[in-house]
Amino acid sequence: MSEDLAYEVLMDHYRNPHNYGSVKDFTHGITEYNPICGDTVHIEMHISNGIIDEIKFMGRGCSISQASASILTETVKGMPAAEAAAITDQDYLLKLGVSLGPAREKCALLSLNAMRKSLSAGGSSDGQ
Amino acid sequence: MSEDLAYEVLMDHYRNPHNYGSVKDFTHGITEYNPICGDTVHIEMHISNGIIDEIKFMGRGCSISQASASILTETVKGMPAAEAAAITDQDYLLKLGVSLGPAREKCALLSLNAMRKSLSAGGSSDGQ
Amino acid sequence: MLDPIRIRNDFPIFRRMIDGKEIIYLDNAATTQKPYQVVEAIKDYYENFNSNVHRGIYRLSEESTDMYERARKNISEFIGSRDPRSLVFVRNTTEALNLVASSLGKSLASGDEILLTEMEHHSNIVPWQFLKDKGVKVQFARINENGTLSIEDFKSKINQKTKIVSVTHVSNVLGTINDVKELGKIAHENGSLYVVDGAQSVPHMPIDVTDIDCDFFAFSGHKMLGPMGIGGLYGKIDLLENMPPYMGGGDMISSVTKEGATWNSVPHKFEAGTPNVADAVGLSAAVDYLRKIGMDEIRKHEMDLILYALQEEHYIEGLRSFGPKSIHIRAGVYSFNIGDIPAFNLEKEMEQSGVKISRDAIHPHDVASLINGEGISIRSGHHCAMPLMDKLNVQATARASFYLYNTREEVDKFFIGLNDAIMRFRQ
Amino acid sequence: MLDPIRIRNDFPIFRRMIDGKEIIYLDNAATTQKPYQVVEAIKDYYENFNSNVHRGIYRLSEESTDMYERARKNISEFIGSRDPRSLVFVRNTTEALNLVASSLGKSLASGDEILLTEMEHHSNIVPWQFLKDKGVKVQFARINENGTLSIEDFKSKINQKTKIVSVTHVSNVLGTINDVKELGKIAHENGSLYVVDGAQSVPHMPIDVTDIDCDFFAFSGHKMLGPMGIGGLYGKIDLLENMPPYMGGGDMISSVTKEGATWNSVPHKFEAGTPNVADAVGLSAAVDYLRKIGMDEIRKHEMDLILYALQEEHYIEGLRSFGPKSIHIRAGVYSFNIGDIPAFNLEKEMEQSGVKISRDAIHPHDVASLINGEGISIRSGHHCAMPLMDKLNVQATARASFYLYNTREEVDKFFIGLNDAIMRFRQ
Ligand SMILES: Cc1ncc(COP(=O)(O)O)c(C=O)c1O
Ligand SMILES: Cc1ncc(COP(=O)(O)O)c(C=O)c1O
Repeated sequence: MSEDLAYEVLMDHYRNPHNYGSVKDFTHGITEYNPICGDTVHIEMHISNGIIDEIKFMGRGCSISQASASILTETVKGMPAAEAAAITDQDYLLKLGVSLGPAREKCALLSLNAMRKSLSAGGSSDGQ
Repeated sequence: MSEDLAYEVLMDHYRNPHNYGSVKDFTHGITEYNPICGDTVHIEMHISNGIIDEIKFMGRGCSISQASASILTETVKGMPAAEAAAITDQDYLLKLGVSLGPAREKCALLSLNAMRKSLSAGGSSDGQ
Repeated sequence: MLDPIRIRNDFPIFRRMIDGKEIIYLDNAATTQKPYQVVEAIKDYYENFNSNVHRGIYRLSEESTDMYERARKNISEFIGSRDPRSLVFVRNTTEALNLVASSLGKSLASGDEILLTEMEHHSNIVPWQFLKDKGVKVQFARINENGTLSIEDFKSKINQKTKIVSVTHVSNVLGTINDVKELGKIAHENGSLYVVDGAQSVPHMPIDVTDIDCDFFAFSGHKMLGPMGIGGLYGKIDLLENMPPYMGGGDMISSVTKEGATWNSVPHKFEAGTPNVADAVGLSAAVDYLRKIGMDEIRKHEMDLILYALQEEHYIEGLRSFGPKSIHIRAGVYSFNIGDIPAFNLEKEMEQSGVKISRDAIHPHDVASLINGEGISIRSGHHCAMPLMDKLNVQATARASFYLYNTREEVDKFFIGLNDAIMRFRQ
Repeated sequence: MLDPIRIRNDFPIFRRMIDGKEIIYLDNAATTQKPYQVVEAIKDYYENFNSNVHRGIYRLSEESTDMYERARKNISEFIGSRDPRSLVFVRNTTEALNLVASSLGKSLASGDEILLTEMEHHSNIVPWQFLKDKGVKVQFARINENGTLSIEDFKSKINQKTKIVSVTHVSNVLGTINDVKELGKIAHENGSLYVVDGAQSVPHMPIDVTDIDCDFFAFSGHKMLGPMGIGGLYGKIDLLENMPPYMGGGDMISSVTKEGATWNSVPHKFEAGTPNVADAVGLSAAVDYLRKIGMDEIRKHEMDLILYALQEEHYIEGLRSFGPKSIHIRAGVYSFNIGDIPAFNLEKEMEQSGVKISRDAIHPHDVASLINGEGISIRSGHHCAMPLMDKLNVQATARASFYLYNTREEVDKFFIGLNDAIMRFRQ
């Protein structure tokens, strides 16, 4: 995928986010926040038998942070939680396919970090 | 007085301080201390009718600080307190007649500052 | 008239090209660029005079001490102080305000109040909030719709319990210039101590702390062409003399025993440890530079730039800018957004279940990022003023802020770049 | 072998002549000279990258942030830390120790004890004494006649109430190198937190904080060829994470509302306000310089110089030097006096009524002043260690302290100058 195309995909996710909203009876929920810029993502997942069978997000922030959250939900839905937790920053940035400066990389990784944190914290119904 | 001669006078005062000791029934007493180097002078004066009729010092420190204290006692003994209090730093440095660096000037002025402080604080028998 | 083109020649960084483009630096409220005179002063200090101050009686140390104290005198005069002892060297505004809050805070008691405003920088909020542990209350005077301080609200929140009033001279988001002299009168009539955060004023306009009659005044060197790592806290001598010290260590003591210590005289009491002599000397060179250009001239120049920006902004569709429109109470700080993007609130979001943001809105980070592609440096974010963001009901803003080396041409390029960015984003 | 003559070429200040004489700089325990590489790094930063860090998404700010964080990594590795987040940038050792004392102090209660030693610098005394207000007791482990720490006394003063042990790695007066690894074991076995003042060790020998296993480690950039205005506090991550912040303001918060604030992650939680990026970059260049020479080599070189000094001192009549004679536990710090001049004590003086000081004694200020006439810079005074002066029963000492650019020839000149000074004084 060319960089231009990747960027278009990103912008498309920003304009039309996938899986935006709330998961009924979610087992994992987290709100993450970048103190430097204020970008926020809230993620809810339903995991059973170690599989992420449902994941949705809500949030507010720049195009990169929100598009990336949308792409993340697409990526890990149906995946074993352990596999999702093992996605590295680098893997994920490669997947997004656009070269971002270090500051924007933080935006792109916000949702991934949130998901990882939530997975490693174990199940919790506290979505706040 | 040449600078060399002035320096010799100073060293002579250091080796043989004048008016070293305590004033019985002193009316003004003060201990001053240079926090940067630890040089100390303690001055006791007896003032009556506005005249410094007796002044002695004790102390410890470098040659400049102690010699200068000795010279100061010589200088102001018998002087009206108001006149002694009016001696400026510059006057006094000129009187000493040696050119000192800024750090050593502080040594030279320690006793003058002590005396001024004591005079402006008014009579006190607290020599500590 | 100040000539920004000639001034730019003194700033080596403007010779740098980024991706073939000249640097248009519009983030001066965050930090400013340095003329070669400042960097040379630091270099000269290190290469010819470097040594520790105050304690040495060899030549280098005497010279170093002399340079440090002359810097103090020069900088203190620049802000209108009559006595160099009133200037304590600190790292930056943040340290200055922490010093004041911590030291004055020691004599506050439960129920005492501190009055701030809604437009404060975190540096002038968090140090006071630390005192909440003691039961001290922190109040915020409201701002008006137009970005000015509500004097009525300020007056209504000051009372006998208000021990300290601390106010920013110029808002780093709105550009609002507060009438700090007038606020000081109100504070003093009320018997409150009065602190002014001058981080955004000293660099940009003539300052006279004696005329303002503030008790304390804080500023940062790096925002006024000076080096990072140095700033100032002005305080009235009698107050400084009666305050407990902040940090303990070398130079700030008169004597130390195993049992306890006594303090050195002001300002040394507040300068613990080896001071940053090189950067004090650098800041003094910055002050010389500013004085030569003239603070009145700098203020006029920035009035012109903000006036121009407030005219040109009308050509940008969907742009909303913040802060007062009158340039007489407005510094060269220009915050704006393209469309409204309110802060995220989970509960509200759940109710509405869906993104309710206008398609035309562009997040300030996207604005800053796109415009960076044109070589233009602006900032986006909460600008360390989150309570103000809440008040404005935005998550963040984009901000361009001007200084003496900026030009109308750059303002033009900024708006052209902004327009292009919007086009590209919406395409 | 380290070649001090070649090294000197990197230090522009040594080209300066004072009154026609070369500079013999022997005040390295106070501050060190800077190689051009350090000054150039600062200059390069200001001329090509200067901007505020962490918050900007334009190019300069990204580069600046990257340089700042790379400096953190480089410096943290230099002291043996495995994680850059463990390094908090501060102004100097004094600020580092104040930060630790203040932050840890918040959880201390009346009756708790802190154990120091008699050879501490004021920076490692006064911040702890500040906690006396809370009823915390400060204890001092005694030193032996030979200037080493009395381990027996140290052990006898550590007990269940001892919450914190804070010890200097190297004494800035005696040159004593404490066995900080061993002391740390004792502290940790006792359940105490363990702080090391590394101001005089990092510059002069290989340091591995992980091996020492200290909880905190403080140092100053200006004492290790780096710029003034920057230093470091190493802390174990889990401890730093659980400590309350020190200063409040920008960058150290996660969020701020009118009601209160939450904190950013470590190390940012402890770095309020605009950091001193330029000097962090300068210190990183100093670390590169030191690493290239090799800390083992530097230590060996200084062992040679102190060995030489301890040999040559016998030629000076009336000289008494302080500190251990074994170079294996001795850094390149050489304190001495010419004859005994005890501290002033009014009561004793009254009893004796007269000056009882040997005619041959020369006050250390006179020594430093006379020797300055030969272009030799040494220090005299209490060296910010007044309790140690009391212990040694002196008012002050003279001190020569060495670094990588000093030579045996300079030590020769120092003793010759000293001899001349004594002659001139006594004539
Ligand atoms: C052992 C020791 N600790 C602390 C300090 C304080 O260092 P700074 O003045 O850089 O804070 C010094 C140096 O003066 C020192 O020698
Ligand atoms: C109004 C105001 N106050 C305080 C500060 C804090 O300044 P510094 O980061 O230099 O401490 C700033 C700048 O960031 C500011 O704009």
